[in-house]
Amino acid sequence: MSAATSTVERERDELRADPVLIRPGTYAEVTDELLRAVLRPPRWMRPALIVTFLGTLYLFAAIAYTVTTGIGVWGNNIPIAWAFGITNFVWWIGIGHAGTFISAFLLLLEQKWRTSINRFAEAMTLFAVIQAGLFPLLHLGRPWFFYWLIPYPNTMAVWPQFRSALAWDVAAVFTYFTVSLLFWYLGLVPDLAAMRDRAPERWRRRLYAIFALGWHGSARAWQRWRIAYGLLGGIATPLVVSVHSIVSSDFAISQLPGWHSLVFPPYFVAGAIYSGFAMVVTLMVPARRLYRLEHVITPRHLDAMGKMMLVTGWIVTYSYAIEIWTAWFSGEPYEMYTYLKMRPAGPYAFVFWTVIVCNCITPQFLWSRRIRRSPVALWIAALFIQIGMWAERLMLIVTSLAQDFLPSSWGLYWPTFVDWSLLIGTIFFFLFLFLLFLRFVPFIPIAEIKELKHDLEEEEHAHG
Amino acid sequence: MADHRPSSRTPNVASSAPTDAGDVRRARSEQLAAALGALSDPVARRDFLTRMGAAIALAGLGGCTRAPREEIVPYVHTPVGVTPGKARMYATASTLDGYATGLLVESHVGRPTKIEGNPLHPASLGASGVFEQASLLGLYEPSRTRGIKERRSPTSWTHLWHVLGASRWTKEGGAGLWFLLEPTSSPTALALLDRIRERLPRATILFHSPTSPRHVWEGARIAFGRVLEPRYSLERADVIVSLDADFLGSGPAMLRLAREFADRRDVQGPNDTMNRLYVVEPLYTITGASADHRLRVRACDVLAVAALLAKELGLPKPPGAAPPNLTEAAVPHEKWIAAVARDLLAHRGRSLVIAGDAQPPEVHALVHVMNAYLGNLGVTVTMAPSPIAEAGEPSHELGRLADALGAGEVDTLVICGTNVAYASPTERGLGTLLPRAGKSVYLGMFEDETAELCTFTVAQAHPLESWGDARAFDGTVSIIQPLISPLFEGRTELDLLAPFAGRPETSSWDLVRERFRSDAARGRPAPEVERAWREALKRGIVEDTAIPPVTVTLDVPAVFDRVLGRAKSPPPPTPGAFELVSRPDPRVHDGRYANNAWLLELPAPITKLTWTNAATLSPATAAKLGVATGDEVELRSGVRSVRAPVFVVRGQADDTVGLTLGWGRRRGADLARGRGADAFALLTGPSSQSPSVEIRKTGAKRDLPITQTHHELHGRDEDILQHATLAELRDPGARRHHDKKRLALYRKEPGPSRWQWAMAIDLSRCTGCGACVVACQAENNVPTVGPDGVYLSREMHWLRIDTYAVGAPDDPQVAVQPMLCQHCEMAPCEYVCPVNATVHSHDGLNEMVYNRCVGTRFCSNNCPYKVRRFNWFDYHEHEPEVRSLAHNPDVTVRQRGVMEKCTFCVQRLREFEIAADQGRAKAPPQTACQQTCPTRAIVFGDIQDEGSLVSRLQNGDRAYGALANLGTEPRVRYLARIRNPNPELA
Amino acid sequence: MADVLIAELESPEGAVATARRVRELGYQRVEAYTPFPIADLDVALDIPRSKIPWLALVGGLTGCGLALLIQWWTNAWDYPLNVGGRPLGSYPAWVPIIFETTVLLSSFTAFAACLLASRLPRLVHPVFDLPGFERTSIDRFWIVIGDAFAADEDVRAEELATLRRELSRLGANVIQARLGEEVER
Amino acid sequence: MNLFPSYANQIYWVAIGAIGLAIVGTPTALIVWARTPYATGQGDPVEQPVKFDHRHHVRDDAVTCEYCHGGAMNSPMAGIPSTSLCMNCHSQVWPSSPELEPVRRSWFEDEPIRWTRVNTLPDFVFFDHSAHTTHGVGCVTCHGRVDLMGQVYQEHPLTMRWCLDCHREPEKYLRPLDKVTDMEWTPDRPQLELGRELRERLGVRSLTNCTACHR
Repeated sequence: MSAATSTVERERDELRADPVLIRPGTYAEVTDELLRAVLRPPRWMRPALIVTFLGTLYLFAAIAYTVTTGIGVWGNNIPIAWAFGITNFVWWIGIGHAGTFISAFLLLLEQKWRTSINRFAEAMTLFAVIQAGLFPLLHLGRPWFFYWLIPYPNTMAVWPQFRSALAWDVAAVFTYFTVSLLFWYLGLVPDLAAMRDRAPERWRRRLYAIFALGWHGSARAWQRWRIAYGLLGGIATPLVVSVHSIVSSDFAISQLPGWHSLVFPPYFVAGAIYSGFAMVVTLMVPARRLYRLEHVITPRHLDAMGKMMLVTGWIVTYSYAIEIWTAWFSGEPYEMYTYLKMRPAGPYAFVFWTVIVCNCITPQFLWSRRIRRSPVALWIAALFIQIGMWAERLMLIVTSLAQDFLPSSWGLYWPTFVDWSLLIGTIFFFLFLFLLFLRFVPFIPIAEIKELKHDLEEEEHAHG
Repeated sequence: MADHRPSSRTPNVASSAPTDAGDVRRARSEQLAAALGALSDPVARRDFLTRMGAAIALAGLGGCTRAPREEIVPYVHTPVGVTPGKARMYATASTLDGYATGLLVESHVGRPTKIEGNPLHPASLGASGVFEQASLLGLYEPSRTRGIKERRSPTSWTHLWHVLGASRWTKEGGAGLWFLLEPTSSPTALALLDRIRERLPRATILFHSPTSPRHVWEGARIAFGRVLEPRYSLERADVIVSLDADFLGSGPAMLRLAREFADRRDVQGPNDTMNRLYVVEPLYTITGASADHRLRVRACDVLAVAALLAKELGLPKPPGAAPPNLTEAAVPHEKWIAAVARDLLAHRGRSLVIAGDAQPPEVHALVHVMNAYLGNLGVTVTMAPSPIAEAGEPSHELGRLADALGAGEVDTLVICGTNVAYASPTERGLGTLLPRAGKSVYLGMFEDETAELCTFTVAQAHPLESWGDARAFDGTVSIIQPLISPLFEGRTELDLLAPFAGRPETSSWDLVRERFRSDAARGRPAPEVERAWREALKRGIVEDTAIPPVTVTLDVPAVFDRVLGRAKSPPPPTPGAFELVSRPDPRVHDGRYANNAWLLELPAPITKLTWTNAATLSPATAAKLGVATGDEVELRSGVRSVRAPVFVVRGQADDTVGLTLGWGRRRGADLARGRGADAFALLTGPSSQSPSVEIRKTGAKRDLPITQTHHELHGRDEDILQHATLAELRDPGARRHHDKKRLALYRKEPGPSRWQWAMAIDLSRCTGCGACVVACQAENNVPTVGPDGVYLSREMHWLRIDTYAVGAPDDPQVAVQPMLCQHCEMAPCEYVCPVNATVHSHDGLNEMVYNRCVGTRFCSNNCPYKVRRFNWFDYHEHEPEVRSLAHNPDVTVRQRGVMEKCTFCVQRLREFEIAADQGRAKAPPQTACQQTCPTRAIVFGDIQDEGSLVSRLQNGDRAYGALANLGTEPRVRYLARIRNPNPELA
Repeated sequence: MADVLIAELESPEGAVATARRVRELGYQRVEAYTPFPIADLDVALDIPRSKIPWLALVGGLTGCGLALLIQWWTNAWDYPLNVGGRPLGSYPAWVPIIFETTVLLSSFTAFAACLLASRLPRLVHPVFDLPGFERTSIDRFWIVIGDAFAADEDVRAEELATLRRELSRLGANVIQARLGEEVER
Repeated sequence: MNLFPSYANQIYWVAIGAIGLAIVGTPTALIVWARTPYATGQGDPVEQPVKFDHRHHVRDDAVTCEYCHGGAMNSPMAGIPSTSLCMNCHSQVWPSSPELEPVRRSWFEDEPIRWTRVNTLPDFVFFDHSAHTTHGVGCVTCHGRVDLMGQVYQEHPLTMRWCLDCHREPEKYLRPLDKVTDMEWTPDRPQLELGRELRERLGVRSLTNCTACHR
């Protein structure tokens, strides 16, 4: 028996023991079951929508206040000219990384367990990027001139300055949002067609028909779809890596101790995926329970997610360690001050220790298979990681700015009511968009699940 | 594009509405009324439009808004010499406690916009201090009182004189008529007062300022038998000992002394020499910060230090044995004092001992003896009569007025310019006694504590609105000429006194001219006098009016008598009491500037505290009391107490609490009302003894608006603030190589330009007085942000004075460093701006383009010097229209949401360039900070010109770039701070 | 209008087998409609590989060139400004935007090409009128034969019978229907 | 079963096209709009309190530009004449013309005439007239043929792009110093050749750095 066969066999055995799909029915049953969430929404949906909508209104009130009065209503100052706003931006865009990562990267690696959760994760990406996109706009002193960052022939004959990482951000965030949207939508088209063909009322069929773009599922269309989808996945994978690398450049291209660091791009990407997976778990665990989808999102999925968090958690932990070590090894007094004094023992030490506890200690529990497979335990771990990753960004931004080169200019930052409102408001807005998605769109890719079922059965037959 | 907002140029009279503003002698109340009328417009119309504009622009319709139509309002008659768009300079003077400082005032179509020192004036030498710089804002203060009021309701000048004319003193030769004036040196005022005394012989004329140098006068009387003032020649002194004298930070000759002092600190090469300064003081002052050796002792122990110093100098022993307690307090410092004495003795005739104004007369007298003994008298210090009228006379004491008021003998009280109800020790009780006058007239700028108690309030004209004259510390007369008609119908002291002198119809202009003629006319034909008058106005000084020094004879036994007499009756020590040291505040003086936002927001020199004063304590004393910075304490002296926040100052004397005067205002200073604690409440009447107070922690906390909270250098001295001793500078082995060769990725490419602007700042010269900070604020329309803004670290100063503590943690030396945009050639701020809003000019400026800025603030994050400032709100949004008249029309008023920072006064550079291009350039351009700097610590110029001073300094031995190891290639370079410590004390 | 013969199957395997068989029988205009992509059908129906990757490459190269050109023209040529002493042509700093634009345009090209090549988007399509078509997106697998009805009546009848037999043998439910004007290639 | 009638496809395509067009077209339209004379305020004669006719004063009476706008040669501001300057002539010429009533009222009541600004720059732009007029930039170059305007209007867009056009290549517009106020001057040889020579001779710098105008 060759090694290759044994690997395949082992994989198959593993799949059987730990399935990614439990007892699927017929294609029609699978379809109906997955469409049920949309066609017959659960009773909690309406109140949940109302609550999150009110929270969204609150966000827009906070935005209106900020824009009309000035960002002085935030706690920012000189030296800490960036604080919650950019922290939230980096956090949200980091969360937005898991979706595309799961969809694209795992698609390329042909990971079967990805199917059940990819749509979910992609939608999460889009909505997280929307939240993220709010902050670069809002944090501008004069947001009404945001379009000056875009090269267009204006009457001033002045152009953007492309050495700035903020100009890169515009391109990166816009591209990331657009490509994620296209990728998500392309995957969604066949399912919208299924909705069109299965919805009971004519108006609803018509509505879905408009969004299904006339999808008819011919073999030729499917081929193009497969190629295009794979292509987008292939393109999106380096894109994911590039986006957070560019976001990290907002800090890394500066010369501030604590920002000026070559390790930032990979470190940020790992952190982004880390927080993104945590967000997927945060949303998936309740959705799985509420929609009774335990046989589609199986313990195997939870287990895989837990492992991903463990791996990325270790990458992040390693990054922290290497940063501190580099600072010490460099002998550079400013770097040493920031990493060895300011962060662990300065006025914001509690942020640093929150980061260590949430991001480095929490994932160690995921070594345990039992915890990885326990939805509740995993969910709690994910929450800790979310908080930890948010605190990490706050630590990077605020502690580095608070005490830099000249002690005379050192200062402290404390968030205001508006700062908190914007953070909490975006969480509501995100949940609102997400609930809309659950309400109106098949959130588990039906066609792909059916394909998966077919593949699994085929394998079963071949080896059964 | 959609950026049309009111700026420096729209609301004011300069460009769009220069009606008759240029003619300063014309009344312009209608125009001002229009300006003031806009204040009361309850509909925030502009505000609304701005927000609408924002909303429209946000909707992506930025290009759709058209520029609004503006008006152009030309003159009806163009005044002679006025060219709209061009500034003119006028020479005038300002006074403080009666002493004049010569000024040059910039005027844009009749609107004063900037104040500079007059280089020809002996007290200015071209420099100016914080008060002079900030007085511009005082002119446009909207809360100034207006016209004439009787019990707060408007009345008329005629009515006032009708009431006064009916008084009984008119028939009784002035009996019951009392005048309380600010100390004055004005020849015209003196002439008027003489006339009043002639006409009303029984009237009483008194002078009051809480900060008059009474002890100086008295000390001279003890030593020389007559009232004299010392004049110092610091340029001749190799060794200077200050006994609690803040001669660099206060006093009528402070600007001159600072220059003279700094000129002797300027070592360019190892062969240069420098002076040595010893300072003995209780609180930390900028003079102490400039010292080579500083001894912290309680204010009441300075006498002991002086006595011990005298003893160590080997002065002939006074008759009889000195009581042991005379020098007892100084004994722990005997070694230090002995070393100082030896240094002084080694520099006979080239040394100087200076006593502080607040020290008792005995210290002054003893200092005179020491200076005479050291052969300094007549060399480094000369004695001359005071320019102040009746200096040292009883008319400078308030006691008589208090008694007379108490006895009901005052029928009419005329108070001119002195807010006596606030600015006098509360124990004197004038605050309660004033209403006992039959009627009272108060000439004041504000509806303050005194105005509240007086029958009539007459709006006082600002010096920039007044005709007058005044003498400098050395007696040189300056004519005070107005640059603008009174904005608030104000009147001068001369206007108010003239009717008493029987000259009701004579304007102050006539009085000043008349006085000038009668003085200057002695034996000269009229046209020549007229020419002299023009010359005096043009130059800002009247030639040959200085009061020459006198030869003096010292009465040593009298001095020793008084000193011993004082020692025999020491104050009984109160257990648990602390010595209260109250000095004029470096920002609000005695409270008279408490309504000036520039001064209120000016960080106090050592503490960096704004918008309040604080009870300063040494760390040991604070520990003893169990308090820390920000804790509130109650200071109690007898029955009166005040509450103040604690500020712990390292280097302050133990068991001493410092509380500056001028805070805790109750009325008439809207901006400062209730801020800080009123030290006058704790002061005791006439005693020269520091009062003792009890201190109790209240448990409350106060948020202190401080602009700098960290003063440690964390071993970064080499990078940030280089300092060395003279010996180190001279030792080639010890001399450090300041600029190491750095690896650079990019090659510097300065653009092609006739000029390459650069700056050198000499840290050996800088005293940290803060004049540059206010000058910058005035020149560049820098807004104030208020105490809350400062508390949030949002102060807007483009130029700040960084203060670092060097040396022993409990008694550190303070090193100061003006920090402003370094105009880096490899500017880190520039490459991170996504919209090209900050870029580099061909002549080496780091340009900040407000109208292009979208406010990402990345530039500030990447600025290692953190000198960029952000408009978190629209700081000009609620600015009264009259206040906006203070704006420099050559500088953009910044909108909310944009970054700003030092521009090297680019408006001045461009003006110079245009002039140079047209072949009419005069002197090379100066930045505002450079121009005002009393010590010439800031040098600006063209670095391409190898002969320029800035080139020479930048290439000198002491030059270094702050944080230059980051590769920023700053265009500002500092010259390392050099101290000259006594090797014996090192 | 054209008559088509539809073989409706319930499993992907059946669909692949049927398609293969229909092609063996020499039918050219054969199309399959399935609820999910079945790679084997491409082989069975001899569907040539799509050119979308090449188009995406062209789109990406366009984005790459465009980004480089815009950045160079605006920052180094049209308004050259001294920014922090950095060279006017700061090429390394332009890489991120060049990369992002490359990705953006190639993704967009791939997406657009995928839709346009399938004549999408649209609302109306003749195949939607075929009876029971809506189940092809759920659980039915259709093989649609467009040239089953030869022009010659006799040939047609004979061939049809063979075909029907074959299809039935393969487990298909055979439907005859009329397809509207617009026929899939 | 088709859910829509057969013509729905066309509507669908048009709708999708319209959305695409709006995404591309809106910014394009705004970019174009900002350049229209309406947006820049060009060519719109401005109503003034006095019916002052430059044609009459400049062409018929040959009053030079500097007579009234003297600051243009030596000051940042060209200046608007004071009433007294008007009255220099008009106390004798047309002393009772009803058109001149506002001028006389200003003169006798000592109230300034409130003119409306025609060539407006934003407050953050610092334009120095003398810097231009002493370096061979003619009045007409920016203000247009004021001598042919009954009511003065803004001739040029006065956008930064327009300013830069000359600041980048001043030789395209320079003229001899004695022709600065000449409204009708045309170069007697190729402008570029003349311009280059004048640029050299007058030391005209091409200033495109920001603080040349924004301070």
